[in-house]
Amino acid sequence: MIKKVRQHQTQNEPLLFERSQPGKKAYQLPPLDVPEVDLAQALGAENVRDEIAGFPEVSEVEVIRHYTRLSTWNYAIDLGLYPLGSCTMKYNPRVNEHVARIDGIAWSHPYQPDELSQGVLRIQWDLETYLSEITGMDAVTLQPAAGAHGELTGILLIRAYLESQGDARKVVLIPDSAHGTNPATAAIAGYEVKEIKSNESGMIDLASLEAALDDSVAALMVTNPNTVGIFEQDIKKVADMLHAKGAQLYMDGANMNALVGWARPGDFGVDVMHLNLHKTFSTPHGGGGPGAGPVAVKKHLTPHLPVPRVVLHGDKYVLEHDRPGTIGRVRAFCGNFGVLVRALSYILAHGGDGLRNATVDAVLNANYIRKGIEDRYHLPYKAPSMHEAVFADTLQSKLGVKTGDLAKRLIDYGFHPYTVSFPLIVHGALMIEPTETESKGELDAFIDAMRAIADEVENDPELVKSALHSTRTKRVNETLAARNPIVRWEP
Amino acid sequence: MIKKVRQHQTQNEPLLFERSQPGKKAYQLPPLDVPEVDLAQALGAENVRDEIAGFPEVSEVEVIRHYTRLSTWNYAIDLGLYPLGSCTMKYNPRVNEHVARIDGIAWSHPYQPDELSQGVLRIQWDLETYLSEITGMDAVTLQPAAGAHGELTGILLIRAYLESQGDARKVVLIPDSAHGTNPATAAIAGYEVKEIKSNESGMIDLASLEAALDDSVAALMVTNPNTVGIFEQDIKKVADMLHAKGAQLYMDGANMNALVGWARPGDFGVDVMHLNLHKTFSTPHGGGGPGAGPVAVKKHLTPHLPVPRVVLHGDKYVLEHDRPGTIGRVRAFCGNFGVLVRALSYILAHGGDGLRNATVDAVLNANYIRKGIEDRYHLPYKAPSMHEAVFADTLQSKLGVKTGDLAKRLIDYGFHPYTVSFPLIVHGALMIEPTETESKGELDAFIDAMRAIADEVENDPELVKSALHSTRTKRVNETLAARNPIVRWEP
Amino acid sequence: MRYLPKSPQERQDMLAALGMERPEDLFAHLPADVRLGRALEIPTGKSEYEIIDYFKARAAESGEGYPSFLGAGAYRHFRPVVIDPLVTRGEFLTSYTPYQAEISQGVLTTIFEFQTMVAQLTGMEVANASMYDGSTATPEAAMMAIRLTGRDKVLAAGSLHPEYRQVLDTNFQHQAFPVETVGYDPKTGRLDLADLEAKLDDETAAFILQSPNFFGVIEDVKAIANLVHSVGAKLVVMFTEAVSLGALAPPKDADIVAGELQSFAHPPSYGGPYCGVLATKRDYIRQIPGRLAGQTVDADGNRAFCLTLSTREQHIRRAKATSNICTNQALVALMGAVFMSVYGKEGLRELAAQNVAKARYLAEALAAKGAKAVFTGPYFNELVVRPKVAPAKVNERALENRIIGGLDLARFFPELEGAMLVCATEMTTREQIDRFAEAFA
Amino acid sequence: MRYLPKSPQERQDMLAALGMERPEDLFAHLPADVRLGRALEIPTGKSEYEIIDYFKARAAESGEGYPSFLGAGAYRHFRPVVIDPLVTRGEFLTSYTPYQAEISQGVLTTIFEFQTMVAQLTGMEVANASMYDGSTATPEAAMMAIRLTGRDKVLAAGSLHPEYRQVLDTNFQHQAFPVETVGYDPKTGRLDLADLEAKLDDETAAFILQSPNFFGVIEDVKAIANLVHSVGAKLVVMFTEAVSLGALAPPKDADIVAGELQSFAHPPSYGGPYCGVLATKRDYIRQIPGRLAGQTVDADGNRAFCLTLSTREQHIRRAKATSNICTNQALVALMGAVFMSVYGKEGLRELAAQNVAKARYLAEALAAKGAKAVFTGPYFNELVVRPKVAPAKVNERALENRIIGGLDLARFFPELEGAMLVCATEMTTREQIDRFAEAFA
Ligand SMILES: Cc1ncc(COP(=O)(O)O)c(C=O)c1O
Ligand SMILES: Cc1ncc(COP(=O)(O)O)c(C=O)c1O
Repeated sequence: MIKKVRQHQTQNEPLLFERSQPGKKAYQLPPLDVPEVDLAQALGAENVRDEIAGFPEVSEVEVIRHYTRLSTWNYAIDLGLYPLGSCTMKYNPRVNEHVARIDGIAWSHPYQPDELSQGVLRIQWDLETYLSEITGMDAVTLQPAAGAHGELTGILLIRAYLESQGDARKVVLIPDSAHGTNPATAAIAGYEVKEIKSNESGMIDLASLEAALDDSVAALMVTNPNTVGIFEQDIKKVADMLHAKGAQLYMDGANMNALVGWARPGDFGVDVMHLNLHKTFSTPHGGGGPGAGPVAVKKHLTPHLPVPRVVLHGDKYVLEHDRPGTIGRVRAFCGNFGVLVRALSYILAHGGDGLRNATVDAVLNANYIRKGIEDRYHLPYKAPSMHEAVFADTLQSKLGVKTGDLAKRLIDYGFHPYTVSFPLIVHGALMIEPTETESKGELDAFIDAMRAIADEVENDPELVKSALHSTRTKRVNETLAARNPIVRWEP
Repeated sequence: MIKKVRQHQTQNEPLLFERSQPGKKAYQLPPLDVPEVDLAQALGAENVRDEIAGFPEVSEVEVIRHYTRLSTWNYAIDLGLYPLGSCTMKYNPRVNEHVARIDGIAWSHPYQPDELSQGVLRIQWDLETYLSEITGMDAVTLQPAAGAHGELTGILLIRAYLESQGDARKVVLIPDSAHGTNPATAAIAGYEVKEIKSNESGMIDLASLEAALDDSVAALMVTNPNTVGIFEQDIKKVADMLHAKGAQLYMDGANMNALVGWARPGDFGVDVMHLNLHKTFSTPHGGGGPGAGPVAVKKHLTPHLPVPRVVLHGDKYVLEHDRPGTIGRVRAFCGNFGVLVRALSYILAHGGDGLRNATVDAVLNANYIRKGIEDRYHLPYKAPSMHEAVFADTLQSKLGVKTGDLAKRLIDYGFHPYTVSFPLIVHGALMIEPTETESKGELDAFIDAMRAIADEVENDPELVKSALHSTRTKRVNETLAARNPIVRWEP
Repeated sequence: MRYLPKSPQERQDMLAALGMERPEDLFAHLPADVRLGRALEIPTGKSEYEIIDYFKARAAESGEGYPSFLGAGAYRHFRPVVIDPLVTRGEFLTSYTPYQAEISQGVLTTIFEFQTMVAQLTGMEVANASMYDGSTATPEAAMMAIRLTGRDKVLAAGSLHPEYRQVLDTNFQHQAFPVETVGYDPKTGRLDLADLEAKLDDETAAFILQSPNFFGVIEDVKAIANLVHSVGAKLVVMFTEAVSLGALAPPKDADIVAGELQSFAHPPSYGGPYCGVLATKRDYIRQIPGRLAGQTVDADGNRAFCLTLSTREQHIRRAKATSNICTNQALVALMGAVFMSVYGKEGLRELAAQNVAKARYLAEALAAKGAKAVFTGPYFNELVVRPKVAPAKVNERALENRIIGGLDLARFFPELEGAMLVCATEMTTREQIDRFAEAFA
Repeated sequence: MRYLPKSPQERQDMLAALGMERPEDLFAHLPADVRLGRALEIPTGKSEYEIIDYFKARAAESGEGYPSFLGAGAYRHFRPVVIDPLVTRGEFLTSYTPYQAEISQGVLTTIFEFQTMVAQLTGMEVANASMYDGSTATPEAAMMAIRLTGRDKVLAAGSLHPEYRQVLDTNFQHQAFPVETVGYDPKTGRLDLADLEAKLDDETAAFILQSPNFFGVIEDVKAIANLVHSVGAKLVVMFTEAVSLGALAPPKDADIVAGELQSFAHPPSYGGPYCGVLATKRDYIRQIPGRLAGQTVDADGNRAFCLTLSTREQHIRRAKATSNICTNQALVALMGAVFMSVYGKEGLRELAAQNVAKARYLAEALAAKGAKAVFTGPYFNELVVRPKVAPAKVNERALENRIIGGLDLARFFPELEGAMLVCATEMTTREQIDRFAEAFA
């Protein structure tokens, strides 16, 4: 029986363009306080555009209703559990939004003089300091705009370092459990990708690593805890093996929420890593972004860090632009600064002890869910879970019900689904990451729902396969969308 | 067929008290920067309370989810048409909320010195000036907290004036079409209420007025346009009749949205009136308040206005507290100041012409709806409508369907209902006020819904009588609530 | 205009549908001599940026950013950041009074929770959905006592907020209800019990007390209740500083508790909008003014809420209603509810304790400058002191250091000429207090 | 802690359910030598009021309230008030990438509308859901052209934003993709067509142009397109000032239009988060990097939207993806969408026209002080001037009057030593311009 949600009405709403009427206005500008100019004269007639065909014309109340109504069609953290594995969908504190909007922070310009930017530079300095402490690394750059961007930055750092050692090398090793951005990044950085098998316990298989590891290898990109939520027991050995061969260890820090305050990549041999501030450090996903992907490195990589760097000259912060060994610039200006502000706000709120306690609850919640459903869903890897638990639809698919069906049915039960079909090494994966900001009540309700669905699969598989039954939008035809792509409105 | 809404899920949510767990926290205070004190010692042990039994203990994320989830159970202007007759549910501009929260405005203290309050005093001065111009009256007090409070203030002003003329008199005349606050107010002000019949065209019946009008009558409280949305054609004659008998004309300005920029009560004989800033001047209703009910008066009543008054000494604004003829103070401090800020923001946005144009659209929308359904619903009064149109369920009740049933069915169609069963002179009233901030599209959808329901009443009355069918909460048992009142949660 | 969702063409089409040509036609039926022949003399409409500039300029003229030691019925307290994002959700901000219960369960549930928390806080059994503010709640509470007792004489403590008393007088002067004042003990600042006893008689409908009183002093509610009840009158206890209830024993011996909830999440805002509350015994529920949300079930048998006992109210009972109030302070009450949710059981106590501590530090800092406390009674977060120089002088000096001082009591209490009321809350920093103390030197 | 919704008891119960006693037990399986033996050296957790104070202090150290004449890729424009209340609704702010289409139609619909408006604005047929920013969109666009042409040589205008160029170089230096610069005409500030013609050849995959270029000068896109297409290369047109598209003919002769949408509703925010866009021809849709929302139907036959063509993306195509981008700038894109909804067809044009007018007034004011425009080409809202004294000196003087001056071009263009880039938008007041002009005297 579904206890979490009840059916209600939500308002329909056409596209903006369908609401548009010539002459409707939602704006008003102050009167010009300087002489008006004729556009054709000022810009050259040939440079002036005719009206923007099809562009909307609506009033303010219609703008408010349009986006308010659309918002009611959307699930979100503020509405409930969002257990997307690997995404760390935790509560986004409102104070973070508040401080990011303080005038002097929101309106500071990236080219205003350093002496007039001491506050915004200090924010970056403090955040770098705390992130170094959290990761156990020697330096941090805040430039990358997201995790994947951090990966690229990190691999380019490795390339620059190896080049400085005489040879950039050709290959990057990536476990078969890795996130898609890892191989994509290595390729863009000009490396050939070689896949490393995971062993029966879901960890890197040392033998296959050994086998693949020659001096063409620039680096191994490892995610730890890995994408099945398991801590790589041999991580130090792995690091030693790589270093012995002159290769570098890159860590994808997307799962850092499992380690903060308890273990530091810098202490187990990682040379370079990225963090996802929009995961571990609570900045909102906003429907897909923005994020920030700071990169933390060991001392030997610091000369190559991207410009600019915030440095302290006496008691003044300055942006250092020319650094001989740098890989160059990875993004204009200073990265996703507003996201950095939110992450720092989060760190200040928790403090050192608080962060450590948050990690406890993150790992506790994941294991509590694991415990609550492991008798009903197949758990491919039995090693202790960290921040997430990954199951497989083995039992259910026998009855013709796939992880995707279970996910849709979970929606009927009022929850956002787990991550579906990732990682690839788990066939029919259910990847569940609750994060620390879920109450016991919400977790118990989720466990009840998962168990009820397991019952349904046994008693009435069709009911599950035919889900969704309770949403305003029923199963969406993604094949049609891809077969005949309509990616914009046309009159 | 229902086109406006579709069924979706909304999250269930228990009461806060049911979420509470000992030791959960949503707050943190800065550390004390002064010595801690022992409460028993400082306050006296007998004065210190034990813990607040049953008071909630929840975390921040639970607070966010609690109120966010509850909000999704609620209809609002931001979601669509809210055609409550007499309530003027118009769009509440967001800039009003923004300016009311500017630090110097939100944090100014009512007792801070006048020289340090020039801005907040100027805001009141400017608003009084504009409201005088809009009403055609000689002076305005911004003290009253809502319309009913304005009524009380206005009646007390009349009483004080009449007393100064030698006799406060005993009776206040009120048309049978009046809002409940009118008689309630008159009674509280110590007057006996005599009802005046409305004539067949919904206006004050001059004969009954004539008959009731003797020198015991202190005032007539008239609403114009009246509660059937009709302008009192004889209003000037009514004023003359009253004045001839030494009585005063009070106007309930709740329907001022029909007149702004087109007619001024001060020009048609009104002596005193109130305005509802939360109706005509767009301040949000917020689920029932706050509002503000400024009172505008003619010169002869100004000596009696409540204290304090904002006055201009040279180029400085000051609060004048001692005024010999005053009725005294009607509220602490300076009224609902934050609401005044919002109303002024609205007036500044429209300007004189804009307000006049808004009135056009308000009256146009009401008449457009009237035209759209008058062939399907009984229109008791045929005189031209102003800002609202009042129908009766005559045709539908023949088939056993009452205005209340039609209202519930309208909810299934995705609209907030009109005002039900008011005014009392219309049996089974449907009181419809769209306001000017509704688009033609929204009005057409409403008309379609009303017509479709009229069809349903003819073809399938049960369907209508058994509404609601589409909301998370079905018909609420109000009788049970009243029979056995449970007005608080108990463990 | 951006607030009018019509295109010129749509407006024309709609007029045409009514058989009209020009907007004027909509007003053609108005008697010519009532129609306004000219445009309103109000400057043309402004963009939101100009509007913001106008109000920013006004804010800059209104002591923006000054620390302040004013309390006296309007208090400065931290506002948890979550409050505005929640209460400004359109579903709350732009909804009307929840008469249509089925699509108003959000607001109704919050009102029910609000009533519960106010009752828990005040030690009463039930509370209503809100009054305009503390001052207007005063006559409402008094009227309620008059209805309950069938008597009409009202006594009010001299230490009741002077403006609350003025509002009471304004409301009562035109009815035949006499209001008498009960004095305070010039030493303790507490109620003069002898005077109360002397004035209480079997005509007395109610005695209106405030605790902490206007001087910040905590009253002995129990003792007072005994006296009041001994003549069959009702005790009304008012409060202006809701935070005090985090630490102080609730006035559960009162018959009606009313007051001001502004301290819970609404900034001083130059006096409003605030949130009046009224709580009482369950037996008196049918005499309560204003709205009440009650629990019931819907047609599916699910728990639901609706406005109830509306036969008390003006829209049903008209001239015989318990009050003429209609629109109340719902959104400010919602802010208060969120505030109480955030602080909760432990938080309110800690908050109150911080206020007590800051006020003690203030008292000592001022005493050190020769400004001794005038009253010996226990106080919460404000107190009356007598500086060595005139209060006006002190405030003048403070203002020179961009500090807003205290309230010169001569304004309301001639007998307290030379004394001032000062307040410190959790927002008042030690450094601000030290700087303020300089003004007393 | 307020962000952790567990009572101590609940935490114990949950540990017990796992057969554990202490939190440490959850980490017992970590190799001893990787466990952190000490507490993190980060100050203990702060209340939100202390956090706000920290950031207010930082803001006060960051030129808060200074008027500014800086543009150069980050522009100051009015932010309609409705934007924040809408985009901070939890349903938008706290949702993830809309992979579960059925409960993400809100975000998906806004992305589809965003893609449409960006396409309409840029004169292209299709646009994606967003890139990180304009600078990172540069290599993405170049890579796309390389995939489209099978060639690998890239030419970039010397008047491309220097930091965009740097990002391009960083991305390309490690792949074998050469990047060559095409000069600008020192008189007009426009592209040197001859130089372009000379450098274009049948190896050329793409030419990357910016218009208005870094100097604010509007380029002759049509003529350039003809040259570029004559050798079978693709033309990539970048923009940094989206507001210019309200007045300027869209670069419809380009093959790819990419740029920065920050001007639409996001404050400069010291450089980010911004919103990169990428638009192109429909034929090239399968080579687009990043996310795309597409229209389809649901099981009931209702119109619905979902992310589509994800076979281009890293999570499916992995090493062969068109890009490694995953998280994008959705919420900033939503701000941009709301901004475009508010201004609409007429508003964007009026907004652009005001920018043009302010920049002209600025140019005249500075010219009057002897700071002549360096280039003769038509410009939008920023231009290069050569003051009589050194730009550094001008900016220093301006700063003394609490004004942030322009960009000293020597920083990026040695050959433009002594020249500076100045910008005026609709937010720049005449009075600010007049005061700034004083610094040129
Ligand atoms: C394991 C892992 N690596 C990398 C990424 C990419 O990070 P981003 O989306 O911030 O680019 C993600 C995000 O989904 C991830 O889960
Ligand atoms: C005609 C009329 N008069 C008076 C009032 C009372 O105004 P308020 O609710 O602001 O006290 C109302 C509000 O509903 C009304 O419609």
